Amino acid sequence: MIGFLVNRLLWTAATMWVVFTITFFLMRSVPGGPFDGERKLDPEIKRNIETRYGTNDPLPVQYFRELGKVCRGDLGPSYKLADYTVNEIIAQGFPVSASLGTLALCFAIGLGLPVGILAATRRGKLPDYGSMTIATIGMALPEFFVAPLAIILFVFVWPLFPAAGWGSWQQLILPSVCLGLPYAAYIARLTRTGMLDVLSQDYIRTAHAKGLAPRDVVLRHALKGAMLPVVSFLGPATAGILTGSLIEEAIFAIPGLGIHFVQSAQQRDYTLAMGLVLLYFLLLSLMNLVVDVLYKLLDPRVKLDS
Amino acid sequence: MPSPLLQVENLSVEFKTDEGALRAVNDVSFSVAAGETLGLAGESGSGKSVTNLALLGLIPSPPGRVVAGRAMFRGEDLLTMKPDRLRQIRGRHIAMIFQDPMTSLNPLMTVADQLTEMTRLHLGHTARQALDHAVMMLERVGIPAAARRVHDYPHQFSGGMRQRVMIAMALSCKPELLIADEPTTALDVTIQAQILELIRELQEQEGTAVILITHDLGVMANSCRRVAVMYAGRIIEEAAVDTLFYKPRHPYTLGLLNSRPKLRSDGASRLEPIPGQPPNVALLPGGCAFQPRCSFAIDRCRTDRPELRPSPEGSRFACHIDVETAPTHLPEAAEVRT
Amino acid sequence: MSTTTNSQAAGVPLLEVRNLEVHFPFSHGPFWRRTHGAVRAVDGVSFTLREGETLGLVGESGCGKSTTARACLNLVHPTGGEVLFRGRPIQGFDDRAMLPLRREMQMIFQDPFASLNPRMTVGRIVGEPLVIFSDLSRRDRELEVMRLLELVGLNPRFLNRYPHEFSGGQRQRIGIARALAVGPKVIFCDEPVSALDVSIQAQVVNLLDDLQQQLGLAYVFIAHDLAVVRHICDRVGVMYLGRIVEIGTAEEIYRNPRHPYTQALLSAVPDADPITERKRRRIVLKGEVPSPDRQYPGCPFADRCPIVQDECRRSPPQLEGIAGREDTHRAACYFARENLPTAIV
Amino acid sequence: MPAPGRKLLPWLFPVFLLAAAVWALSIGTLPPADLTFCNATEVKSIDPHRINGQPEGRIVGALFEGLLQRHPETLKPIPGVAERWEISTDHKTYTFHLRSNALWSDGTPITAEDFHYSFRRFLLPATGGEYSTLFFVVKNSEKYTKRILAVGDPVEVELRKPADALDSIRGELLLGKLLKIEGEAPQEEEGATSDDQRVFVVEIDGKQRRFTSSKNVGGAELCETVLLDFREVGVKVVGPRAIQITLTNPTPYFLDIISYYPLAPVQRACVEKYGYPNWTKPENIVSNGAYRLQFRHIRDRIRLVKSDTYWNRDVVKLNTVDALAAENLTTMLNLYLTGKADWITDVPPGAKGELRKTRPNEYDPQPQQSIYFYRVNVTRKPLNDVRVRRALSMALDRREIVEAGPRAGEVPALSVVPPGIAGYETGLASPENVAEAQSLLAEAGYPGGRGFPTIEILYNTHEMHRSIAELIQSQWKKRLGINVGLSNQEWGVFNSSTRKLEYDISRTGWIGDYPDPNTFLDLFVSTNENNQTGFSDPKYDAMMEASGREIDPAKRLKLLHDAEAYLMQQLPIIPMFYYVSKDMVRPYVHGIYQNVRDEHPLWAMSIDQEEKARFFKAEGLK
Repeated sequence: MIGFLVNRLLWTAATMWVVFTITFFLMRSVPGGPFDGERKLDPEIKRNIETRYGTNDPLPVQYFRELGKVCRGDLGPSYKLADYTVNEIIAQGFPVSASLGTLALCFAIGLGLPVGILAATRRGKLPDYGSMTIATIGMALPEFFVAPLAIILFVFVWPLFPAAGWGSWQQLILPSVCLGLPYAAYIARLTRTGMLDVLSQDYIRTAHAKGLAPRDVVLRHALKGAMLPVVSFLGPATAGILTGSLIEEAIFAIPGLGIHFVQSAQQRDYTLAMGLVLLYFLLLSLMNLVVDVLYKLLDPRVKLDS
Repeated sequence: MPSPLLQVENLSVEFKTDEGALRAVNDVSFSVAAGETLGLAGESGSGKSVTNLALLGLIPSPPGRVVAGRAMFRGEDLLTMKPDRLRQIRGRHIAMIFQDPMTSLNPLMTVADQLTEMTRLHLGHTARQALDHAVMMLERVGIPAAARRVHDYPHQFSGGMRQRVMIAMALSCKPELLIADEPTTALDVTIQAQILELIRELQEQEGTAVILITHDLGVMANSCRRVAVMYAGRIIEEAAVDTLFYKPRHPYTLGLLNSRPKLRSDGASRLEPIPGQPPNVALLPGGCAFQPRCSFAIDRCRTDRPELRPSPEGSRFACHIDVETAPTHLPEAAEVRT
Repeated sequence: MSTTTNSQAAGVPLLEVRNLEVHFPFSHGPFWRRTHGAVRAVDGVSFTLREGETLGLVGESGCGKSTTARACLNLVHPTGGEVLFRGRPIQGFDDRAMLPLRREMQMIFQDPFASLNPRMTVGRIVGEPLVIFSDLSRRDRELEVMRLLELVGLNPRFLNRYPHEFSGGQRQRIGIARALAVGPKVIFCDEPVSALDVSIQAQVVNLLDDLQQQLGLAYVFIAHDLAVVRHICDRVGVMYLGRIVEIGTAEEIYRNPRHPYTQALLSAVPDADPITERKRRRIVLKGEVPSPDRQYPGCPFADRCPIVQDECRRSPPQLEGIAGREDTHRAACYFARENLPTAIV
Repeated sequence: MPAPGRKLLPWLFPVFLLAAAVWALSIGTLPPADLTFCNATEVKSIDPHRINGQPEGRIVGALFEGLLQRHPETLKPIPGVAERWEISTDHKTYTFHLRSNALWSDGTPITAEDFHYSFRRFLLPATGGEYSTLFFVVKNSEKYTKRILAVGDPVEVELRKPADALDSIRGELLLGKLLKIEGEAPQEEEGATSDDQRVFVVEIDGKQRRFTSSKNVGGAELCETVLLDFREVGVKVVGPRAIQITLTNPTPYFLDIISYYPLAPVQRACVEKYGYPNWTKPENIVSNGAYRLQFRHIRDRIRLVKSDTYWNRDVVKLNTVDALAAENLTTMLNLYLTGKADWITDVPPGAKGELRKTRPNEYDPQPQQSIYFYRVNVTRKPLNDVRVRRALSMALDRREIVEAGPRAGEVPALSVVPPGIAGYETGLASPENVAEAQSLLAEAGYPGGRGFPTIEILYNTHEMHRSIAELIQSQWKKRLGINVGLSNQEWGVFNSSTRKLEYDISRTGWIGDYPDPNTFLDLFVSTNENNQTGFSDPKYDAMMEASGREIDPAKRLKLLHDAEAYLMQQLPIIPMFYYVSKDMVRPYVHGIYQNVRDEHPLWAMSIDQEEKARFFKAEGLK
């Protein structure tokens, strides 16, 4: 186990380095720099700014300087939100995105799992067809459709929740539900498929032959196995959802990281974009690690080998 | 004559398929006395497993459905019983073990969990009692270091050990009837011998009746007192084991015996296979289901389905002819091919 | 070529396997993988196969019988030893160099369904080797496929059907036809009948018998069903933990097994004869087949052997001829030559 | 024994979810501010010297106050920290007298020295102030910022400071005389600028020393920078509370510039103690405006509280103000409609028409000093022919464009300078005239559009720009018979293409920096970086030059008018429309006035609580 963790962390570090390198050169290979706005700056003033941030040094110099800083955990100043370092922006935005994402996941799991189980145990009956049709629609509907719809319904027609903002529990409900809905739909489908797969196993027949009640068979014998595909989906999904959603955050004015992902790329905010990319891949690696460990805990047959 | 432990009468099971209803078990009757071992032989698709799953209401439904019959167990009909009552019987009074111990044990639960949940459910054991009982059962089926290994997962056991665990689980509530569905097919011969021996020992100690489902004539000869042979969903012959092996009455039984190479023969003689292919139960011919492959078949076999009838040896068989005297002829070549 | 006939005349066997080893190393470690050990799937197997002969390989699951066959065909890469076909070593052959040898050696598998592509017609499945190995026209290929189907007892009109339309026995016939398409000299049969119903097994066994007669094939026949092996094989090798512990003519092995493992194995097989079954005495082996990832200093069977002695644990016994029958019967046991009671009645 | 983790797992999972939910919900609720407005984006910075955007201006304008400020309604310069000022007769020297009761938020008085420091910081190259060009009207300031040095100039050499020194502290300064410059000034490049490898030979205290700022040059002392001696720049302290600014040319709009927010002062002690950006943190910042910074939550809100040290604190009515960073226009409108925002600075395009009809007293767009126009690449054929450019302009139906594109009552434009600058008459381009346009095109050799090559309109990816471009495409096709392609590019790429003149026709917008025609007309002088059309006309350059020298305001405006009229004949750009204001304000908010620059100082605002309560009741809001 320790060896496994050490190995995975080493691999994560190697991955992060590769991601850093690709991101570094990719960002600088597209036209436009962080200080090119609509108004063109006087070249001397631009030079002054670039000197300030060191973006006019030769690329290798910049590369090793940035790499060194990243290794020390310093992501540098943001070029576009100039009063903040990237560390500060992430420190403020990540908890917001993460708590929204966590709530959305709670909602997605809390809804998707029971629905999936219900659909599987009532296979071919109305609850199955009904929920799976809704789930398919739920997956297909884009967020920028669902969220405004939810706002019209629950803010204006039936004023239950505030329209946007961050700070009170009422403000969390709509965005987390909207964010979680497609995940709930996906989890429901995965759970159903996983459940059906498990329910057709011989050991489920054994469980029935032992005289267990159907509820016990499903919850004690089948659920764990049915969770495996859900768990492997949730790994990368969690990394994605925790780092924020552009659309939900924009529509609900939530001060998370999602918008930064797009804007830092558009505005060539190299350091912020780099910080976010690294954060995402770090989370992704960690989540995959968590998934592997969970897998091991759920399924004793799994060997944690690299 | 004491009433049998289990009396199955005219059991029929159908499966809904795309091609219509498929009668996997057709008018099957047999009985098992307490402490007895009944062999249920037949090839894949002959309905032997479905028969036994039907008894415990374990046929996946849909598409499966019991369409007729009774199965009297201790004065109650298993087939019409309320689900709650049937669950009290399952595991407690009738237990099952299956062919593949790897897939029949839940890979995600420890052996302890899988053993104790039965005794806690049926015998009202406390957690402590149940665990002690589980260890005791594992010791009885010959698992070394049972107190430690009870906390292992199925994959940590070898195939033979897993089947021992299955047996320990099946017998942990001292059921009156054990249904063993191909319990040794997936095992090596050396392990098979151990398992068969174990079942026999436990059966003798507990007085459990066993229905042993197998396609292996050797296993049958080794373990059963009485054997029923199934073909295409029906019992076509039922006899004491010696009668069946030395005086088979049905051409199919005879064919099975002849097509087996003998371990102790010199190997030079040519095998006598049953020609043709196993029947598709959905597309049975009229008359006797075995008739297209039967080398004794006469015209009547094509039209009349033979009913089970008694033989002088005390067995029952379903054939119009007498294999000892009837002339044989090979079915047409074209039929062999299809 | 005359040299070939000469060498045959000189007694060069069709296939000779010398000290074949297949070890699967397992390893782990961060970045730098260190080899911690190896699964010794095949651990020094030697045998010969003559033209037209059937050699059986028996043993419990995991004893290395299938891996031996695959290694002979280079389907897994041997880690040691030699395989000689008509006296020529084939080790180290890459896939290209193996091509001509694939014409000579073919394999059929246990599960005929799994080994047939469900999206190809029987005609294509059987004809595929012909595309690779022959320059027949499409029409001639079709005729050849029909001839092959006829040969294995299938209706040639089934050319355009798909595997799922056939029963298990018929699928195995298709597999055999495919193997025969290139006109091989040796067929490795890996449990060819164990997935089949009893009534069908005999058909396929007879078919294999007939084909051997007609085409002069040699078989390496791998099975755990000792009765079938007895029936079809001229010689039998008994494998345990990747080694052959006893080898000889079928007659010798079954009538007069000398290795305690062979004896136990044979005694465990239930016979379809209730009276014999009631009378027989079994040698019940303790425990199960140990893991093949360990190296044993002595006899690998020592832990389960009913007659084990101290010296068995010190150094491994080699295959040696049984006194008086050196040519036809060899066993790897220090006590094989002693007159031990056999379990078989 | 079994692994305990596995047994606990089914329980851990729901517990984890519950804990996460509790954690997410445990964020405290804020009491609402007196006034909440949507600032439309997260501000880039609140350091006055580093910013250039309108959202930043709203915050910095509240936090800092310059020498002068602008009247909320008329935008005329009014006293700020300076209570009075004198202008020399040649209109080149301004002397500002600071009021004695002007205090920093830490209670210390604001001195002339503070402004001297601030202006110097603003101009210092290392600050990288994007707006420092505004201050280039001040004598020698451009030379200082851009390091334009000539032999014989007095210079200041900033020595290397320790690596860990805060960037706001300057290294030791040596003053001397420049004797020689070795090496070439670095050339402008696309992308990153190159290293300045010049070596400056300076006489200091009678000794010759060689300095360079490049690590790649040997044989010279390494320094931070060599600049013109700041004493040469026209900023001088002439008393504890008097500062004098000298200009290169008489600049009539100088008071408009000096009242602009980037020229606000920062406190030296604060800046040098914490350094940038730490001095801008709420716990560190010292400001001098009507408001103090209470906190900043990135992309959420900035909270401002009334400053109790502000000299004019009695006029400040609102105690707390929240500036929300919400960017999505629909979200802003939702916040407004649900009573969570009292003032939004933009509305969704799709709702503009409806809002103008249904809420005319809340949303009433007025023309602004900003314009939407197309740049024409005059270096490419056939656009180098002025007849073609005029044909293109005259063939446009701008009313249709305004109604189909931005849809907020924007005003069709035939000039570069938007109307509304007092005393200025715009120089107009020829109005729509399709027949004339066709004949011009025929004259240029493309009768009925025949032989006219396909030209392409480039725009940055945006719905509105696309719909406008499509409309123009069809108008030109229909009226002139020419084929026009469309091409959109992502913002950064778009800017780069435009800058490199890799386009035929490219869309742009421009907002005036100060209320004077110069802020628009100066763009098209040959040397202006934002010209970006390839237009280089000595006559136009000369006209602009002349206007810069003119002291008399009326004459100057006339010169500018002539220049614009000439520009509108040459048409290196095609004006499309003037933007209108986008603010939507609740009627109970007072002190927000319509003006052409959409500037609304917070200190002038107030909320009528009774009116608000009535309004909320009527609207059914809580």
